[in-house]
Amino acid sequence: MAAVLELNKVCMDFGGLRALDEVSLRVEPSQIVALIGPNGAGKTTLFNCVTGIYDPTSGDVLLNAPGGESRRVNGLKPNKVTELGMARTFQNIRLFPSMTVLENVMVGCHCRMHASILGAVVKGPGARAEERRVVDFSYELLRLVGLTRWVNEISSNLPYGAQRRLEIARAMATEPYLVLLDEPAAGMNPQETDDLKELIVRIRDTWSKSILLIEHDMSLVMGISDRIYVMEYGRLIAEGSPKEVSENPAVIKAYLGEDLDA
Amino acid sequence: MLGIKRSLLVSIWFMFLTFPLLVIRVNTVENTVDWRFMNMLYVGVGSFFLSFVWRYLMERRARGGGRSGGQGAGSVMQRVLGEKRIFYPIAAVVALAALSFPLFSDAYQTNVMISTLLYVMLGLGLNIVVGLAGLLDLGYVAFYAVGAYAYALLNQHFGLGFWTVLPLGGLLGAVCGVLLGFPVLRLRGDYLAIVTLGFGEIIRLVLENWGDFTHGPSGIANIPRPGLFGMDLSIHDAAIYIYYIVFGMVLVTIFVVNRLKNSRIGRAWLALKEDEIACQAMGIDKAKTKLTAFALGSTWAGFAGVIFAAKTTFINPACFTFLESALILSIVVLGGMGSITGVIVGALVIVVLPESLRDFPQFRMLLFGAILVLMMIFRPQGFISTERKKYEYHGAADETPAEGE
Amino acid sequence: MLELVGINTFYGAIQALRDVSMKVDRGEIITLIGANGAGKTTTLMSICGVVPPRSGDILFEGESLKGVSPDKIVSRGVSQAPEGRLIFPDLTVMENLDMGAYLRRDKQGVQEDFDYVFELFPILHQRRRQPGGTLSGGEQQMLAISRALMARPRLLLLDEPSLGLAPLIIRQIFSIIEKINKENTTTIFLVEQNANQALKIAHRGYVMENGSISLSGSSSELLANEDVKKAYLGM
Amino acid sequence: MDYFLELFFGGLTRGSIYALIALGYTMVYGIIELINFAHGEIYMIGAFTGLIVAGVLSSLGWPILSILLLASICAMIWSASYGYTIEKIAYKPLRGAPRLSPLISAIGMSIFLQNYVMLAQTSDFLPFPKLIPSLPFLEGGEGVVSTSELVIIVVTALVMGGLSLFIKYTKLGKAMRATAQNRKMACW
Amino acid sequence: MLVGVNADRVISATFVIGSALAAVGGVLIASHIGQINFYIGFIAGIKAFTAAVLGGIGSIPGAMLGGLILGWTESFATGYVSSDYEDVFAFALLVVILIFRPSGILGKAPTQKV
Repeated sequence: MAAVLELNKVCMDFGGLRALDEVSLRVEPSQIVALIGPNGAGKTTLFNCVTGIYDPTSGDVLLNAPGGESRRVNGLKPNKVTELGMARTFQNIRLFPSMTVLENVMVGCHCRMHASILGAVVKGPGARAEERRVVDFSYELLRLVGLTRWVNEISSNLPYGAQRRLEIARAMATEPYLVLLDEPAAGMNPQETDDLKELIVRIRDTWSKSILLIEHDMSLVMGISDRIYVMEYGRLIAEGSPKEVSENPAVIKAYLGEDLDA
Repeated sequence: MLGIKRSLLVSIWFMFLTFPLLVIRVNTVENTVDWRFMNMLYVGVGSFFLSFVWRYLMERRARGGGRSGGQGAGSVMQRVLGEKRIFYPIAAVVALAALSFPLFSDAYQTNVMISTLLYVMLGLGLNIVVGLAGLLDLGYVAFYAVGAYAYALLNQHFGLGFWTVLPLGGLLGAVCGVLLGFPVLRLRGDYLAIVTLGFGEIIRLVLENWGDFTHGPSGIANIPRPGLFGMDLSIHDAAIYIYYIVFGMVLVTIFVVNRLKNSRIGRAWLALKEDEIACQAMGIDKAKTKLTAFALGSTWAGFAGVIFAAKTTFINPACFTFLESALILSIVVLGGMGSITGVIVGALVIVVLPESLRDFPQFRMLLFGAILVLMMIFRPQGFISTERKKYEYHGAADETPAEGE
Repeated sequence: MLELVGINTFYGAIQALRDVSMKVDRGEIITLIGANGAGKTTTLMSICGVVPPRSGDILFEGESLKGVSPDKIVSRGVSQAPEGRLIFPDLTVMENLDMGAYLRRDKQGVQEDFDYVFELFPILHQRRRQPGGTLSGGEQQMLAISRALMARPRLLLLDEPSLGLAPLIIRQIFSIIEKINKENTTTIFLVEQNANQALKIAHRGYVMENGSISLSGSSSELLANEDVKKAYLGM
Repeated sequence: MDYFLELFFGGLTRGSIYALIALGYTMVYGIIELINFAHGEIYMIGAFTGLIVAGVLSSLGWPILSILLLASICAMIWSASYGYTIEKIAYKPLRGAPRLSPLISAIGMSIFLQNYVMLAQTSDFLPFPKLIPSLPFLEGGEGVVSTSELVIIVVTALVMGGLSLFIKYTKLGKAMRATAQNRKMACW
Repeated sequence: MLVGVNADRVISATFVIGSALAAVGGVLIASHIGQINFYIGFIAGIKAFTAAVLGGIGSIPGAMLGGLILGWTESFATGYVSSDYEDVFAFALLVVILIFRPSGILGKAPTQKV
């Protein structure tokens, strides 16, 4: 089976600084792939290259819809990439703060909706049905992440952990086959992290989505990942199953903290 | 004690500050100097007391700070507006009052109300651009001018009537909106503001200087009022007729804006305003969304322009200065960005209040400027902050049991 | 020297620190470790007055820092090398260092500190006329530390000095941190994610989780602690 | 060619003045990313203050050059005070507010100041005394460039040079550059 | 904070210096042109802002360069084309520059942090 996301020797330069150096990675369908590495290693830059916020200096980013066509997405606009079926969350939460929880998710449905200006004004049966479908679908997603209590609450009033989950629901609303999560557990307490772990697994298993995530919480990463890539200074230094990675001396040295020559 | 000392300092500072401009008046031709020390006294005493008020308000603001809108003074209003059982009857009463208004008032009052309603239209139009999509447009009046000149010129050269030009004016407004919107899409918020301001000035200057086509600064007179089945209407009757036309247009506008606001497109606008990057990550085309906002906003300015030309029967470039744009903007801001009711309240305040302050016309703009500043500091969300629609779940009835957390 | 007494800090409605209490004695290196988003940087921001705590108190040399503005706190002897090496990219190295000494009037002392800093980091002397933005990551970190030293602080706050740096350079920087601590008895408050490295040079450490202190003790105790090992040392 | 030169110097004069005012915009924007819409009004207040001081002094019969000097100095003092006060009232409370808020506040300030000057002084055009004397030896230049144009160009050049040195070498100047580059760090 | 610069004071200083410079401009130009009015600030302000944006807002050499370019554009446009459209040229220049170089001639493109 083809990988849903494939990076071939992607490089990204900022001025003279090489933030990504020939990074190649693959995300297989219905897999959870984690990207770990010290702060500043280039993980978020990689996300930005994949989602169209940056245009990589060289290399290919290929997006292969399951059972569909394969597209090279370098240099496409972020909204185009989302339309093709990839959604993301952000390291620092970027919700639409003054909109309600449900509306946040409904915005996510935007690119799968068709109502035109005229349709929105006249609100014929088609537009009405679509609107209804979207409300229901959004509600469904909120149930998935456990936020139905707060449907009509202004999103900035939610607790931190709930905002993170809302971001995931919003990303899911774009009906992606690949979800990119940028440090979803940051700032969560162990209980919340456990819930999140379960949620991510559920997204993979029941919704059969592929997930690429950046995370520092090792218990989360080691617990759920099918495959882990480790980055340092913009380069991949290791890849493999959680077990392989956690035993890899280079990884331990660079990231996990066991200083070998100490 | 400390407060008095501080206020004294403030008072001295302001007396110093206003000393040359308020106290001295020179006549450079006759070489005489006029000293007005009374003014200094007023400033000193006034600023002394106002500084207490200022400090009190600042303290209150700091205490209420950190909490976002919705709370505080506006909450009663908010609740009234949120509650349908209260809101609908009030709206009905207001609408009835507005409907019967011309029957009980003289031509002057009707005219003031026509202006108010025109500003409501303009405010609602600009509200799409600024309040919903978050694009600060300081040249909105340009589209208003396009509408007005469209009617005046098309009527003069081709004899087209009001009802023919009304949709054309809207269309022309939209076209100009897209024409302006297209090149400036890449600009950031405040750059956009300045370019739109420049655009507004360009339009006005062209109108002023392209004498052969627009009759220059002297403007175009004798623009016909809208006809009613060929009947000859007295000036007063014509005013009433226009009043109802505008009233109808306002209703249409409210309907359209309301529908748009809670639609796919309205949500995209809001999302764009709140966070551009997240908005794009949701698959929303930034350029398209901005353009629709521009186009729709300027359509309404075009409509309003046509009606304005028909109402005053005389237009010239001086009707379309930057001040007019600022006025419309402040209606949106004062009312509360994004809120329809807010715009109506804002228009009433901006148009009717100064009219009732006719005895102090010279202070009108002074106060107006001060109010803009004070509003931004003490009530940035406007009179009425946006209320978001609450949705109900229509799906299967298997309501989830208690959620986690 | 520095004491945090049950501080609670908020960003708007979000509580970032819950009842945090800590103590830093003169001449110590104290490290604060914890995951991303645990509140480490917020703690620093609270100490230097940028995000003042809503309740609780911070005492520096016995005096409360409540309501003291950030620049006054610097002039009392607390300075910081911020996370992500926020140096001034268009200012030269010399100018960057000058900014560090912004509040000082003693020309003689400033000159001495220039010499001291250049002795610590000879590379900066070579690059003194270059804009800060053209330096490498490690050099920028050195510049950030030097700039903080130019205020001649009695308490030096370091926020993730190892961020994004190569192990060799990290080791170099950490050994200089130790040197600074020993030579001028500058007290150092070190915030780190790289717990292993930090605990090696620190005398004592605090572990932060979700905005509150979950563990504290001497470095060797923490290094031996099973939970710490698991959560932060990846063992 | 003369016509070209005349336009050249005319443009240079104009451009110098624009540049002088533009510096205020650019410096403020560089530091707090605010379009200080009221800056044009500060310039206008400067001109009015200059006029008032010149009027008072010339009614007392002072020599013209001292009038020019004093009028400029007073204009600078008062404009600076206005600038300072405006920042404290209309912009400082709005730090950290959404981007549009300070801009609207600035527009309000601009409208306020315009009308304040109009009410305090007049809405008519006021003749401004010729403070820069025409030096005879230049008048032979066939109208290509006037003394006042030359004075404007030279003064502007001097002021700009001074400002550049100030920004580059003084402590405050460096602090300004630092703040502009990294506000979050240099201050709050 | 971190380096002890009091930002409020720097900001105030910026306003003070900028305002004083504008005042010099005001007195000089008023005496050159020979008349003033309460409205002169508006147009001059917008023009100067245009100049600042032209040169790249935030950049001091940019403001000087922008001012000169704008001054010459206006002067030559008035001299060789028509004096009626002086301001139109200025604004049109602004719009065109911003479209092709959104951060002005000497300005730096803002970096987007995600």
